[in-house]
Amino acid sequence: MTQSCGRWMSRMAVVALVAGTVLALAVPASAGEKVFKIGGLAALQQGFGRSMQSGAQIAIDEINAAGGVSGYKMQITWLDDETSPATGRTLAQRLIFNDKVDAILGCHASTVVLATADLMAQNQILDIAMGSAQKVTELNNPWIVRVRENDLLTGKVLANYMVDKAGLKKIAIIYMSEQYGMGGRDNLIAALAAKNMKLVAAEAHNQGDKDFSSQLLNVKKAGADGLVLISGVPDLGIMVKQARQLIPDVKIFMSSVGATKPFMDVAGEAANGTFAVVTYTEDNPNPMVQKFVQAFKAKYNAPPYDFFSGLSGSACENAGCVQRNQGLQRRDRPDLRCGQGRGIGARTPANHVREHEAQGGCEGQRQVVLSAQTLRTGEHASGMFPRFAHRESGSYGMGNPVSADGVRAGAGLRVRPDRPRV
Amino acid sequence: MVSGLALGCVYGLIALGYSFLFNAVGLINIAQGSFVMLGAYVYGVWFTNQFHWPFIPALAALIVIMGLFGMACERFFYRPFKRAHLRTVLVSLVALGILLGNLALIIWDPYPKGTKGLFGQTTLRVGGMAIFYQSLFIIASTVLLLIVQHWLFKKTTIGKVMRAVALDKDTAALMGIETDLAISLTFAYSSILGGIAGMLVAPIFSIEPFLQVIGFKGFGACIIGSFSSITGAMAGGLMLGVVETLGSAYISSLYKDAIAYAFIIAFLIFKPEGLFGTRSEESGL
Amino acid sequence: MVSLLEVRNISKHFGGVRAVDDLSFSVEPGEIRALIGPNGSGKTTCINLITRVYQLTGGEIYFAGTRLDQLARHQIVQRGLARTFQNLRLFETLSVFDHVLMGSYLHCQVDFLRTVLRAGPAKAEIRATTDTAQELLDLVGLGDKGHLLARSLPYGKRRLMEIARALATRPKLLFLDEPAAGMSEEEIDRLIDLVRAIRDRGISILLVEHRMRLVMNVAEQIVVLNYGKKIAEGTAQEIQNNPEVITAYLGKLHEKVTRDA
Amino acid sequence: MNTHRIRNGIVVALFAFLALVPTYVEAPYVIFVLNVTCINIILVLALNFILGYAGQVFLGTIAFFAVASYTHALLFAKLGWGFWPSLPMSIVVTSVLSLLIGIPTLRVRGAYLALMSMGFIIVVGDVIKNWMSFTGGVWGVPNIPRPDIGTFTLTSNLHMFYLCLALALALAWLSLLIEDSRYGRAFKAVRDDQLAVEMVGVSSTYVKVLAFVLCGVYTGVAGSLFASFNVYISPEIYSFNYNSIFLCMLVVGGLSSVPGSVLGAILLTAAIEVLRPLKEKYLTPLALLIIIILLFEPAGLVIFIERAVAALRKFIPGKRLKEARRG
Repeated sequence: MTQSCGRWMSRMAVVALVAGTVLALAVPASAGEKVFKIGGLAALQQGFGRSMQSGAQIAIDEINAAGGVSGYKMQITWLDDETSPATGRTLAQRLIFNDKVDAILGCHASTVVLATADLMAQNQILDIAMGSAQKVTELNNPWIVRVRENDLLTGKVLANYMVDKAGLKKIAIIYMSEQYGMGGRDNLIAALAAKNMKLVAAEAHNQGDKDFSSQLLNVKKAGADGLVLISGVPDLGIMVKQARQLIPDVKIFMSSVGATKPFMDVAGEAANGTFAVVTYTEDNPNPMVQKFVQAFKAKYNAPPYDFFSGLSGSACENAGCVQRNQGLQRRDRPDLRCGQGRGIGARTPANHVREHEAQGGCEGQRQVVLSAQTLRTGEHASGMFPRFAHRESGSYGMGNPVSADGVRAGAGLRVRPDRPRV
Repeated sequence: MVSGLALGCVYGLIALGYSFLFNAVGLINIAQGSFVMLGAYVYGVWFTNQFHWPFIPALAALIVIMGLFGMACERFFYRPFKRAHLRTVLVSLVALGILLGNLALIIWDPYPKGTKGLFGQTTLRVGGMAIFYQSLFIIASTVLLLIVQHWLFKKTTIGKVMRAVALDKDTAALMGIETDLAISLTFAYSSILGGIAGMLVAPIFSIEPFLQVIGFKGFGACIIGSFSSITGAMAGGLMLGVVETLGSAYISSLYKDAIAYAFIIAFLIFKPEGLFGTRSEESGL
Repeated sequence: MVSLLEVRNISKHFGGVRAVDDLSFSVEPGEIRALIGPNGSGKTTCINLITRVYQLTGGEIYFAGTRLDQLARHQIVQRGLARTFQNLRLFETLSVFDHVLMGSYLHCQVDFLRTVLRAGPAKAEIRATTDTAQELLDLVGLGDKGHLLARSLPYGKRRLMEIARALATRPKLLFLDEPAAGMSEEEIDRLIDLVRAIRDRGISILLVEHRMRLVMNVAEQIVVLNYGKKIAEGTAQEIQNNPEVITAYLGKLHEKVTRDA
Repeated sequence: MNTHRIRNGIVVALFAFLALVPTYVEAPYVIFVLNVTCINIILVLALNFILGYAGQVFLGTIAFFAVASYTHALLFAKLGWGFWPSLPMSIVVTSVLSLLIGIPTLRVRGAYLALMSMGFIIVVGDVIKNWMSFTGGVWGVPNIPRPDIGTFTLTSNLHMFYLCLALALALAWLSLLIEDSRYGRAFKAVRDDQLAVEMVGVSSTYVKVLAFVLCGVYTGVAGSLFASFNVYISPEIYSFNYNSIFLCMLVVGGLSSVPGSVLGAILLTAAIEVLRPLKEKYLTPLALLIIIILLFEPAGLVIFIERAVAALRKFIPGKRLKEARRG
């Protein structure tokens, strides 16, 4: 009897231990009086999700310290969608019906945005999406707005710079076989076609691959002088390292992932002399950006890891105002007034992009899709991450004469000139 | 081809950990990939990036930590299920894998990390090719570990004890061998092997929880080579690396993993004893 | 007349060890034949070869005129050859009754869906197999133990249960691999009766056994193995007087005696 | 017989509980999760055939699930077959696939099988992702319609839930019937001792392949329901994480037990939703839970309910009398 009692005691102890762990891990949420609730959806098991989380918190703290939006305090609840559309759908319901959020700061994975789109429209929830795919635009869903650059734009910027500025003749691409990479490839092909050019090689890899030698060798065989890599971290970093080893002479261009700290960490010295299109950089001297970076450093003791932090912050600032601006007020919140929206990213719903494109021009498009702070001022001076030597910066941005086709949106293209190789 | 070779060496290195444990306990540790990941984190992120320890003390500390960790894993995830159905042990190890992956995410953040390694990004130029010194280092270390393992297993007392335990736990126990201790040491050693593999691959790959998956390939290497022969495991690793590189070059880089797994599965079905294994009598007796 | 089982020149080598070496013997319908020999003489290996647990190195095996050594294990049982095991092989989680039901699995004809839904002929079939199982348990003297988990039975009773399980496959020939191991003298008496009762049902038996009391009591023909080779074959009487057998057995004993001395 | 009655009673009680939830809780989110619960129940029952009954460490159910959902989605959304023709078709496709996978795979055992199943998940994932023209690749299949009964379309999640619940209950009941038939016995026998099974004249390969095919049939139903329920599917859904969750459900509820599978699916689906505030860390308590259950009660949580019910029955005099009279 005593023995079984002791066994029970030890079992209970273990159960208590587990319960304790669970409770310790859980963060209790506090409730305010007048709150504007945002639900955050991101893959928190990945770095991007974590960046969105921390970036948004900075903006929210700042807004709340200033008295909130029209008297509403902002509050954000994050959930991990594991980039799975199924989980994303479940969690969107949870946020909408259980947590009764007013807006959702969408996932950075376009598939999750696509999977939850109908829920947003049905329940009149504003989705501030982070997915960059053109398909998100094609949804034509007025309840989805986007603060990140459209992949279409990345393609155009890359084509403009590589062909017109750098004078490259043979362009190849290696892309990740996920929606991000495939979208990027299609957009690049379209942008090059506009310049009567074709890719000399298009190679794919699967997410999580560690060895890219066969793709790189094919690129080498094609004799490419410019190589576009559209992939995620850490694959991108490993790929750049191997590219430096196998085809040292090719110029490497990347999408915004190539301007994130995790990429730099993985690629190390191999990142020197690569190019990346990005809409947000923490060394942008724009006071708004700098203020954000300072606040971030103060809170987390580290610089923002990637553009998601900045975009996420900008998104939160806009969450309040967008609804009114677009006449998309929720019926149950007629009193909600526009706050001091400072970014412009979220101001135009995604369907506007489509209209502009249909007209053949891209005026205004950048305002839709690119991060507000870096674009509006036009004073973006790009640079490199300070910890790399041989810094030399150049900018290929707004108003640059090269963008003859009217795409003035390349503001964020960060140029990282080749460093002399040893 | 060179990169296929280096990749193959990595697989072979991971395969060593599997084959050692299999020889000693007759168990295939599906959580071996997690040991590799853990080794990469401990060495790469803590010792190198944060503490800036020099190579030798860092390596020593890694060996100690991984050894203790392996023993702890044995104590909590293997010993309680020693007499249970194999299914129970495997489920427990799957849980260990999930747990370690998630804990890595919590302890170190989810951002993938890089580390410099002993040689940084320096390369050796041979003809038109540049070869990372780190790759050469991996090949050299692998060969060294192969020799050490062979010697340890065949010549030393502890190796003999482990082999005795592997052959027949009960008889070994009757002979006065502390089987629990021997199995614990086996786990410790295979965890150290995993840790060293992690340390070696960290500079050429990246450090992230997803690194666990690489364990499967090491396992595949064992299937192609042999679980019971150390050289077999090594050869299997090399072969897998080359098949993967050639497969992606000539068939499709997208189906590279599919090709690799198809290759492994074909071996499982048509030559389950592997290239270098002796066909064991297939009986349940 | 065709022999029920005919083993022709079979051999098995484990590495350099010749566990069974060029062995031939046969079992006639309706007889009880014993396979004896000192420890390690290859008796159990021989049974394992016939039931395809091991691969033959050489030789041929015929059962009722058809060749056995190309078939899969379960097909051999389907032809009417069942066995028990020297080191019991039980289903840990099944009851005694379930063990015997498992034995009659191969005679169930009704298709999956009707069996599962217990529709149509399935009912009659289930009743029939249940009745047979109960009858066989009664035969081996475990009639009241059906509901117990097999592993909760004492050692000797487990052996009896294995016999019932093997009988449920409706064999023509039954291999009993050391059925008396671990049994008391009293239990052996009952086992002798059981073996005879099984034979009386028209089932031939090949008995591998150590305990001479059982062998000498029931076996009509005895095959003696030593170092994987047949050294003698005949009735109990003949075997007991065969000088080679005496050397094989007593030789060991003799050695032992001298060593002890 | 007595234990059988308790077992069946628990299954019925669990389903009755699920069916009653919507009458007390109307929150759309809860209804949504209830649907997921039913689909998970079917998936765990499927895994139970292979891992529970037949004891084979095959962990690739998620791949069957993916194939089933894609078959259904493509037939329904792209070819416009309708729900009821697509459902049997996806069952057929999945079970044929499981047959094809089962036959060669079953030559290998234990951890080899575990690895092969992981490889299988990767291969299936790669094919779905990269076979753009057929599967829609990484973009998935959008706008999968909801099922209809007659002219009535199950647009609301509540109606969908009743369909899922009915199918889950039917399949759970079928599982119970299979467990009690000679097939269930054969599965368990193969798990305990393959050689002994062969030595009673039953092909262990046949039994294992049967377990695979049953797993295929069950995942086929689950896949169909899921595709229609979720409206949109894409390759990311079928992840290793999701796969480990089934495993947890089965182990936590009770391996080789139908009420265990149902209980595990209900408890863990609920637990995961409760643990959502842990965000990405929720896998840690789950993994700890598996270990604890393996350590203390390898038969799973369902054993506690069974014990409790058995203990309660002792206090009901009427029952006891009846049994005494019968026995």
